[in-house]
Amino acid sequence: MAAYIARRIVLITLVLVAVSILVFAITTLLPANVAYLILGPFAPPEQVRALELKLGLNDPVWQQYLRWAGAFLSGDLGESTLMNRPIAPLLMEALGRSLVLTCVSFVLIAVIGIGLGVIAALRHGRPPDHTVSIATYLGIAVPEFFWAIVVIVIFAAWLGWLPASGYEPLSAGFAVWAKHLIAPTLTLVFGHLAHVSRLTRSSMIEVLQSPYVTAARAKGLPERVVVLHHALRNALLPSITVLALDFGRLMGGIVVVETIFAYPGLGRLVVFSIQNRDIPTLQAAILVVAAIYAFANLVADLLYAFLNPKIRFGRHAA
Amino acid sequence: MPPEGSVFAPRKPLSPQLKAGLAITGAIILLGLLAPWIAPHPWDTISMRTRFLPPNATYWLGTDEYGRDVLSRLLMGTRLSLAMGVGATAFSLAIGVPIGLAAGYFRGWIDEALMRAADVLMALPPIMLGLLVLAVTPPALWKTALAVGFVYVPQIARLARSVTLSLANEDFIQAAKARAESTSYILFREILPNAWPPLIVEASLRVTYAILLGSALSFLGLGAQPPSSDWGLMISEARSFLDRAPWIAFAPGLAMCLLVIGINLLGDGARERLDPRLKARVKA
Amino acid sequence: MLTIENLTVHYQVLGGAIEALTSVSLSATKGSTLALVGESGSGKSTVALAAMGLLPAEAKVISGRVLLERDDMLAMTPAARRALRGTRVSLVFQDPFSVLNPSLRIGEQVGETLVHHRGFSAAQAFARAVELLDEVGIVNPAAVARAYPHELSGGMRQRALIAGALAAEPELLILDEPTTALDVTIEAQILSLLERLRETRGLTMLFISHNLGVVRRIADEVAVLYAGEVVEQGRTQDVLRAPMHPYTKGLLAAIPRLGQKKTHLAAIPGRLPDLRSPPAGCRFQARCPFATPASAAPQTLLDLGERHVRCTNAAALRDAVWPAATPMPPDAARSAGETVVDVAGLSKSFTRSRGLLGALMPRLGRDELKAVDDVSLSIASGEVLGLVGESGSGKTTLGRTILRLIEPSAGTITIAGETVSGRPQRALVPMRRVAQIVFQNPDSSLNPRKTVRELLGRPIARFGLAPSGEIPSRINALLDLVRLPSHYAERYAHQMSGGEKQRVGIARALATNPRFIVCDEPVSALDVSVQAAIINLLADLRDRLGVAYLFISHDISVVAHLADKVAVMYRGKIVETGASDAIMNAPQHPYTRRLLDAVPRLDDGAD
Amino acid sequence: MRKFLTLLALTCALAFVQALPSAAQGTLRVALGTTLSQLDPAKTTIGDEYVYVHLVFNGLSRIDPDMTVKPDLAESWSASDDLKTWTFKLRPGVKFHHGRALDADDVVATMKRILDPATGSRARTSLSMVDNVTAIDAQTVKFDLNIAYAGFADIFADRQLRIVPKDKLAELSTQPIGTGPFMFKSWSPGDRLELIKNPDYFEKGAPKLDGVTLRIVPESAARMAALESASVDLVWSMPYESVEKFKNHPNVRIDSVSTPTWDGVILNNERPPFNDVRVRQALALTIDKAAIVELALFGQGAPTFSPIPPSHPYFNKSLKFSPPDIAKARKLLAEAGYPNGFDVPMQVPQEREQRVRVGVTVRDMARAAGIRISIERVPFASYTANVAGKAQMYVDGYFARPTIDTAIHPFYYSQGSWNKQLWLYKDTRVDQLLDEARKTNDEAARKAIFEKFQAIVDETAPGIVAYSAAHVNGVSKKVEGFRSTPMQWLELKSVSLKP
Repeated sequence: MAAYIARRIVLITLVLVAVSILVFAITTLLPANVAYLILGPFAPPEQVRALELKLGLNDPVWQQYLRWAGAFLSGDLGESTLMNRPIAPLLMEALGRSLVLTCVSFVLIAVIGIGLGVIAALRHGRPPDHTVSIATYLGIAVPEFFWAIVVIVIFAAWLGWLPASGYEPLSAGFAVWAKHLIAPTLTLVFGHLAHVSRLTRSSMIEVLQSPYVTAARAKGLPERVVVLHHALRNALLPSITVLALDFGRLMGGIVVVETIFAYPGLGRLVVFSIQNRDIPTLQAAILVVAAIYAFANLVADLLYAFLNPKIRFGRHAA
Repeated sequence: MPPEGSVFAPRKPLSPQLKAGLAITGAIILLGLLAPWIAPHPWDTISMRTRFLPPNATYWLGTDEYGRDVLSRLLMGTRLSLAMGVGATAFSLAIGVPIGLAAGYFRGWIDEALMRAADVLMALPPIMLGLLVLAVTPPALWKTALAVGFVYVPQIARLARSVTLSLANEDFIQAAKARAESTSYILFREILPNAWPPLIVEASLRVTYAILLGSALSFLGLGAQPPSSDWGLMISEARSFLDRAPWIAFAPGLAMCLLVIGINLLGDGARERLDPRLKARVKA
Repeated sequence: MLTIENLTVHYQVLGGAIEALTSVSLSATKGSTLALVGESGSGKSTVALAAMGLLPAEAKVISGRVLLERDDMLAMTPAARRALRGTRVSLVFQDPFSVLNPSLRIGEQVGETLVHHRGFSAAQAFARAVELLDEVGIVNPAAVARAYPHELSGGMRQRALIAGALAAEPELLILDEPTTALDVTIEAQILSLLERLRETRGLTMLFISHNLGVVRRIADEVAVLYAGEVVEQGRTQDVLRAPMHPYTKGLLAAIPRLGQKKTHLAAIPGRLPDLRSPPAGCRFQARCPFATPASAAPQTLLDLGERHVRCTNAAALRDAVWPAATPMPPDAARSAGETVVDVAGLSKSFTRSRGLLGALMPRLGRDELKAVDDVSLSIASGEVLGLVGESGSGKTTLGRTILRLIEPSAGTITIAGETVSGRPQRALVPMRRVAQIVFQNPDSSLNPRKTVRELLGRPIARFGLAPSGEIPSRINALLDLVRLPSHYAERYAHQMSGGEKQRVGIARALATNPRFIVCDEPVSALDVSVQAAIINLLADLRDRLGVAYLFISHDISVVAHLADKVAVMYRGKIVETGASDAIMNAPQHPYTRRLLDAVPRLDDGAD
Repeated sequence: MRKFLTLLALTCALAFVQALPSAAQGTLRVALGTTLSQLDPAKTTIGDEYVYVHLVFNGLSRIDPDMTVKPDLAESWSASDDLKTWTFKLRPGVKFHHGRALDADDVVATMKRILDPATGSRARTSLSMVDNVTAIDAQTVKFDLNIAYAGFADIFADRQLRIVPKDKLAELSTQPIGTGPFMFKSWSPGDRLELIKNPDYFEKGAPKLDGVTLRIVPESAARMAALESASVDLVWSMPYESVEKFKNHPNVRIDSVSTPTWDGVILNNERPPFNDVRVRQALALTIDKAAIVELALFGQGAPTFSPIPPSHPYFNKSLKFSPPDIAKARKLLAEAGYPNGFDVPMQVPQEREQRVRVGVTVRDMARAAGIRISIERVPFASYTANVAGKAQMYVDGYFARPTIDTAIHPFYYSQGSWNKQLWLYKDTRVDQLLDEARKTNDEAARKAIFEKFQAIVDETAPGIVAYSAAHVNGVSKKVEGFRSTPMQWLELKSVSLKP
């Protein structure tokens, strides 16, 4: 098991290195001149050239990459060309807020999605099943930004129950903090329920038809035991993989949702730095997202292994 | 577990799910194809006098902030949304399927290399990867389609790989090897025809992902450009008027909803019909 | 103890209903074993599920009662039925690999009926489970109780399942093909266990099987099921020795028996009727050589004293013999010709490297498995070498390694005078023409997207064996050779039955005019009646074309029937080889003897 | 489960109760649409940044909402007769937020910094006439100009020229310090900028508020919802499409002012096809400016010929907005060698909705004459880098300038600093007129000059200046004493909040 985790961490590191190269490569293609961006549009050309030289922007790309990677590894994430501030604290702040948003949404997605999936499977082909299907389809059938606006118009403008946007730190009080989370969370959850619930539904249906569930029924076990003890556990295994993917999707979902709800997290930072060609910030932010994504997958795999004795104990036959 | 009946059973009738999916998707495709002929008004001509009209006998779905007919725009936009979804998916199939075939068939280091490369692309949420790719060039709808297609290449490749892996163990592949068939014959004549059904099912669902991702990118300013009547752009432009003229946003919103649900029904229904045990999508 | 009366079950499917069981009546007296025999599609598993009240939602009981003593399982409330399951009647399923919950410990699964029916605590139940595992002959039961299903072998899983079925001390045990998935030696052990348990616990058993040999060993009474109807029922010994219903006669005639070889097996032509609209008269009528106009009328189960037979003509047919198939006349005089295949010192070991990291860091674990270990053999033209062994012995690997479908680790292979080991794959084209393969699973061996014409035409075109204009006639000739009508050329795999698909597989192998064919378990996926026809076909082709076979099978009776020479394989090595008769009659190696002893026989055999 | 629900209900209830008093007494909450990318006033470029600059910093002079120039940090000023030497006397007793008193060296340091090309301030061009700046004594600063410039003192009201402390230059982008009514407290990029009252502000009694919070809310629907639900008190530069909605709102009023701020289609006068005046005229002939005002601004503005707004005394009332003449436009195009029209891309700034609408409208109008425009949305942030002064045709707009000269001269003078970033327009008649205007102090003469100027640019059409837009703020009725200013920053010195 330890060897497995070690192997996975080495792989993740390799993937992250490759992602950093990819991101670096794409960002060097961006139609923007870093020196120009730092100095502003009114800087004279000779100044721009001098700074380019100083920053090594005329060096071969791989040299630039190594320099950047080296600094990154030593904890120096560089300075935002646009905001003239060190990136690290900026990023950490945004990351913290995004993690709160994604984790709360994720837990809700997992609990509600699995719950709905199980209900639909148990009532397979009957009204509750169809209701769940339609509701979750609606969530994925319309882009998140549409629902986000609907949430704003209904809950903030018409009903006035929720703040329309923004973020309040926890120091402003738990209730205020929580209230600002509700609308973006609602949007994210609604937009991401379908995958988990549909998968849970189909794997639950399949497991309920599996020979070992028939065998459990043949033993005369109460239906509650059959469903919860025998079926659910195995039915959840594929859901875990999908939940990990969903965590990644959430990291994508925050791009739109944070932009609309003016939630100052990682997603907005990415959009902002792309739109403003703030390349050092962009590189750092994207890498952080990739790392979170990768580790979410690792956690899912470990959880999967933990719940699945076949992987947990290897293949040695007694 | 009903016993196997005669092998000459008549073809299974279509499930209601599949019928509904076919009807919805077919109707939308048909409307999209006929749009230039059936659209009642020009889709992009500004008219000062007809702004913000609610749905009425002349403008069935009302008019927008430029006085343009929402129904005509919606119909013309059908083509763009479908082209976006289908184009992106075709691109990801064209790239992803050969990669998946190669990885699944050759195994070994080719597999490792291709799948790790896929991991790299999959380490970023699709929308961020799309943003990055599109930030490099001036926006255009076809570029968005390509970018969205590119983003989904690894997932298609993974699915093609897992299908290929299971097919490569089938005895008919051994039979082909036993008559010294070339690798390309085995890949494209023996494996690919059998890999299509799950791939097509998956691809049909990808079309909806592509439409949604494309519209999200449109929303962020990359992709369709005004006065295009791409659904995503329509929704995103109309959102400022949601409380004043909700029909402008709801018409494309509902249309997109219908299309996505139709395609999903179609894909799910087709999957169950083709092979009830097919669960490759989960792994993809 | 168990009485099934007039049970009729339909399955609702899209476009109609399948009449899975029609007026089935059975009874097993206390302490006896009733066997239910039938081929696939006969409805025997439905009987088991119906008896437990576990029919799936799409099944509908049209009529009938299932009485446990005097309690009707079908009429009682679900709760009452659930209370009976596991306590008075238990079910042991066919496939021990999928019946155990993969994520629960064996001990828990064995003991859980005690928790829910007998009020045991989890710990008490677990302790009792260890005792039960011990009772069913599991060594180190305490450790096994803590294990998960995937850590056990098939035989151990089946024992654990039996232990679980017995936990709450039921009176009736229903066993649905309990040994089908197991190797023959394991099967023998499980049968012994069941016999012992029946005596020690006084169990009543309903034993469902397709294997008449197994049934003969374990059952007092046997009921033969065909197309959802009981066609014959009586004392096991009587039915097997003197079958009265034509179907039973055919079934018995189709089974190859150790010690009775060289004659053609009888085969039952045709296939099951469509159960969506079964014929009104005798359901076997279309396949029956004894059918008379009276067969078209509805048949009832005639009571002939000790025996019940569903055939109007039963009395008249009491002594009739199922007609034997006529062999094909050989084309050329069969002579032990020159050696076609010669294999010396062949080995194949598999190393499991672990992906990219495994390649980077080879020390991070590699398993080595010797699947084929220093094997030598030779086959002459027109000769059949039977290769016997249990699962995992390396039979299939050996067959494929000889054809270079798997790359050998060591050894030389010579086919038709050409050394094929050590050559690059692209230099193997000549060998590929002369050496072909027939596979076990007809579903997997035919590309489902191709018609028979494409399947058979491709090898001919690939090797340029005929100008394209002649290919259609060659395909017709091939279909004729495997006794399929020529219109089958336009069919896809899913439009044919298992036996027909296997014929196409054979025709495909023959398309290149090979001199050597590896037959890799070609009949083990088929029902007995179909199996006989394929064996006959293979024998005919050998005689007619002088092809050499490596005939791989786990079924010693089949091998003994067809093979000239036999090689017994055990853990990658060939432990004994020799003339077929010699090995069957005087096995030398202890493993061969164990194998032969374990085979369930239909009669007492020659020895 | 019940426990959980109770807890949830409790949490929600608490949230609502707390929401009301969270409108902290005396702190005005303002919603802005775009995040600030610069805190250093010399480097600011966008309106949202100017809002902050105006609250934290002062210039030597200031422009009040009635567009009159008043002394601010300078108590008074005087010019030499040749209008080439200007002396400013600083207001005594002004303190920076860190407690140090303002002196002449701060002014010199501020100006030198802006004049240093390395700073990269866009205001450097505004000071291009300055040869030298020196501190005469602690309270007096002298500017030596290389040309005569009558409106020199007015320039200092502009946004980037605000005075910063010489000892805190390095911290300007992180911990900015000024002399303004509000002091910087904290900045969370993309989220909010918090300002608190400057108790030592030199105008007695000001400010009245305890502080100002600038919230960044890019999504306009969210800004509107926030205003409606009273989670902000003021939406700066309200989107024009939302004005309608608040016309009769119980808690919100619309505060609108007409401004010299203009939007228009910029044509590159040096690149084909718009290097040909006939093509530019043809395009102009397709345009219906009144319709653009209606479609792009929902009526919140007025058509104009140049950056001089119709409300300005210099506006040329004798010129007419002629209705579109497609036949003539086609004829001109044919003469210029485009009988079948032509295709041209047009960039529009993605986040500026009304400018996108200008683009869509112009596209539709120009189509009639065969000018086929394809629109490309570009992030506003990359506009200056990739579009301005380079593209053939794009939509842009400019905020009000302190004076007519600063609003016209840099944009239309052939060597003008903005001209190079814009349409690269060159007309000797215009150059002469603008030179003349700078030397003239006589109002009537200046009016005549600028009326003539408007006629020339209307005829030669360097671009389509579509309208002067109104500046609209959505204001909660709790806010007292607020008035929108044509300069489009926020005057909050005398604003207070009703409890």
